[in-house]
Amino acid sequence: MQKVYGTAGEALKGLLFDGMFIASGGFGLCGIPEILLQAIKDAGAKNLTFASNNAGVDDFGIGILLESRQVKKMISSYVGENAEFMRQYLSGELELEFNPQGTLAERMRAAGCGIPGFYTKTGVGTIIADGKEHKDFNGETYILEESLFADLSIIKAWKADETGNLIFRKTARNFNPPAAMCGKVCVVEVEEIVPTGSLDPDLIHLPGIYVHRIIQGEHEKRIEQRTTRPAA
Amino acid sequence: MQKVYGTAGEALKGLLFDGMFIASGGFGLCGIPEILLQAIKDAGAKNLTFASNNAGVDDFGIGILLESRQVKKMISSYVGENAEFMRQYLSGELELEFNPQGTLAERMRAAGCGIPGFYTKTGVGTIIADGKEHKDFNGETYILEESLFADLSIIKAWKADETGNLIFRKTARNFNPPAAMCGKVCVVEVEEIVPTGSLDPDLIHLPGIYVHRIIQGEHEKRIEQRTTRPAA
Amino acid sequence: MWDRDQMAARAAKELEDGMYVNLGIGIPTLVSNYIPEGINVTLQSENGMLGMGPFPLEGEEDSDLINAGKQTITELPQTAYFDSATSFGMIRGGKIAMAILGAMEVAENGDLANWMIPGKLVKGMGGAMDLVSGVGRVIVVMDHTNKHGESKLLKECTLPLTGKSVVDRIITNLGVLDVVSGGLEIIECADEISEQEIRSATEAKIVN
Amino acid sequence: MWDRDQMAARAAKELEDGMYVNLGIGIPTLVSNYIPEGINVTLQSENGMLGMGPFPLEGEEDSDLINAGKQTITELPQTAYFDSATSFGMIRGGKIAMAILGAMEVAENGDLANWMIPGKLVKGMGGAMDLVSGVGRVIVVMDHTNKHGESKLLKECTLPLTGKSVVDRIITNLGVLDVVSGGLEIIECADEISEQEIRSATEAKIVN
Repeated sequence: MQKVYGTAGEALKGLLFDGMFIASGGFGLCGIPEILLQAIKDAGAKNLTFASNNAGVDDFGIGILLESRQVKKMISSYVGENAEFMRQYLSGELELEFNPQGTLAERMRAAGCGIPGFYTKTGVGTIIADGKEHKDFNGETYILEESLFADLSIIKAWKADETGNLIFRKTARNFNPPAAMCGKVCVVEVEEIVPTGSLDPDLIHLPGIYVHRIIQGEHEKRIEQRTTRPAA
Repeated sequence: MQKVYGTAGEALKGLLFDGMFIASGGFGLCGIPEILLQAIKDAGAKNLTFASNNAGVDDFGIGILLESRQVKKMISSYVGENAEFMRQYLSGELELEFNPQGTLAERMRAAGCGIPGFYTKTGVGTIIADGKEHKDFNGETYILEESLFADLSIIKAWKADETGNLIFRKTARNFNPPAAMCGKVCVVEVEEIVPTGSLDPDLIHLPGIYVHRIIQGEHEKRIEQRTTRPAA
Repeated sequence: MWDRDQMAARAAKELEDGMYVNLGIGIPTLVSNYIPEGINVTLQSENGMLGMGPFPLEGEEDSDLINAGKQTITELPQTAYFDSATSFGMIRGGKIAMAILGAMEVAENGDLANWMIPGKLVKGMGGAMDLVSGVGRVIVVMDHTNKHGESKLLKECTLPLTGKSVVDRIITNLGVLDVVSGGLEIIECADEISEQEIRSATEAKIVN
Repeated sequence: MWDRDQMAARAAKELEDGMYVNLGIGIPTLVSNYIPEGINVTLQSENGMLGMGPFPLEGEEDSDLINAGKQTITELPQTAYFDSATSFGMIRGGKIAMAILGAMEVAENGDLANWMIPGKLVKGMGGAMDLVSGVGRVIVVMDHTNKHGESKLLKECTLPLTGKSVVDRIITNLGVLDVVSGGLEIIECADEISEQEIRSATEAKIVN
């Protein structure tokens, strides 16, 4: 079975529909599936719900889908970088469900692992806990969080082999593995596809079983906050 | 802070007590903390509860602690290889809590991740579900499994750096990472301690934050079932 | 009537290209010998491996490389290793398309018993409960009757269950049956076996 | 009175050798400049890194290597990378010994508010709720009063909470206070600040 596709448009063919729920990897602009996001914009699917830690910036990442009004709802932990987001949210055009960052990551991972719900202390006593089941374990109170089962996962990795085994690079790993796990189908964009057998089996970050379609492409990999120290 | 210890006895000093709960890595005889198990036998701690997928064989692995009557209870998924285990169990000397293998692994991982309980389909409608809370999600029934918080984790890795970053080799990884996560303290035995900085940060299987004490030692690494194919 | 190898060969026809599959111990293990030409499947070993290869040549056994039956095995170019929580995460999360397993009893509603005989030695369920509740499709391969000639396809299981309503298809020495609404449906008869012979060897309700 | 750097230096005294620590944005970030001689701490960046190094030299920025504030950083010899589920697994599982965070308000029972001002722009809690409910010890570093001169150490928080009864110690420009049974306890006064000055700048109940 061939997992490698020529273009992002081909890789997404037949997978997109209006109103669908997409989980996306990335943290800030680091490790985001920038090529696939552009292809979703080009395809024009509407009323999308995205689970993604951030919402990109105005002209990059998920921001481009906000600008084109393709997003109905975001499930995120932090959206502070995006002025267009704020505008649409405050005007009521966009729904927003804030999740604590760890809760968001765990809800993705849990969905991929067949766990529909789990208990956590995070958010107990805050507005995050409103309406959620509370339960005591060993004298402490926890809340029930339900998992995020997505229609589609889009992620970005560094390298893939032809069977979809993936490796990530530095902090660009972030939400990509849990996001990959929670979708019915997972499409990945990589910087390089290498021949099967050239990755060390002990050093695969995400096994190919989670990956259905792969494209290779050129990545801008924009830096959000370029910070440096003076030479000593 | 020094994590490297000279011997297994030194590494376990102050950590053992009668009646304690120990989580152990390994699958069958593969990737088991054989040196630390011997040191626990030598130290003589009694009435131990072990969470371990298997119970070793009569003269190797946890089997040596069964032979010396140091084990009160096993939490395992499969104990078929061990005749002494069966004898003690059938005579009522040993308690046994069977866990489905995935439930056991997830109960360990969950404890390490601050999740006191999670829902799973595994075991629904079987004796495993008796007495457990049942709950429906999206029209399907799941049971609540509670996490395993251990007093001590003992695991085996291939290499460690001096800060406890670990890498495992092939299928000897198995239960070692989840077992490492669920203990208050984790002691690891490795085949080789390498200088900090010599492991690729992208390729660490278990970060040193989970590892408190490290020993290097000679491993027998016994093979349980030596199977081969004829040369073509 | 099919022998063990013919049952394994029949089970191998269930495989589709690109599938990730878990094979149980016994006859299911033989299925890997009969994977059809042009069909590429990846075998999972639930102790933490995708892409399980054959047994090693003598002298090439590696104590760090075993399958779920604790036998020495080898790796393949597409192999990936991972820990047990991840391994059962993918099993329980439905990422494994199919499990082919042995059984002691199957009931007409798809209940499966294959891990425990009360009063006899109890070895444990290992990963069986996770597999049958998690994978996409569960195929049972077993003899149609036990050594006393009694049907292993029952109205209700008598042994403790491994999973409730989990079996999709049963491949026996007599033929192939599917678990459908109301009972079992005969899909195929083994060589020189008639539907009538399957019916008379089966306690479970047959609906066709 | 302490300035930002003195507050960071005071917070750095909380660090113990071998600790794994998470530093928030703002003054807490400065803490890494004041780690005492002989004390080895490992900084976690919750986007998936242990062993966070300083900012890179100009020209050595790597778009794949950022901290939780999205700033370019560097790695160290002991660095390990991992995914976000693992990262928050270690935070929520109590493996991080300490978090040093900024705050808008702290209540006398340890309630913390630092993520949201209703009616104003809402950016999100990021990892703050996970950190305060998961790590071993939560140290807040903040000015004692807001720009209107009103106490930020309150009987009850007025803003939506980040966590309930989660703060252990508060380091302000006026001194150090612990959350204890019944209220706050003054532990230390900043240079040239008296206990009386702390009391009169504090709405929360002080128990000593």
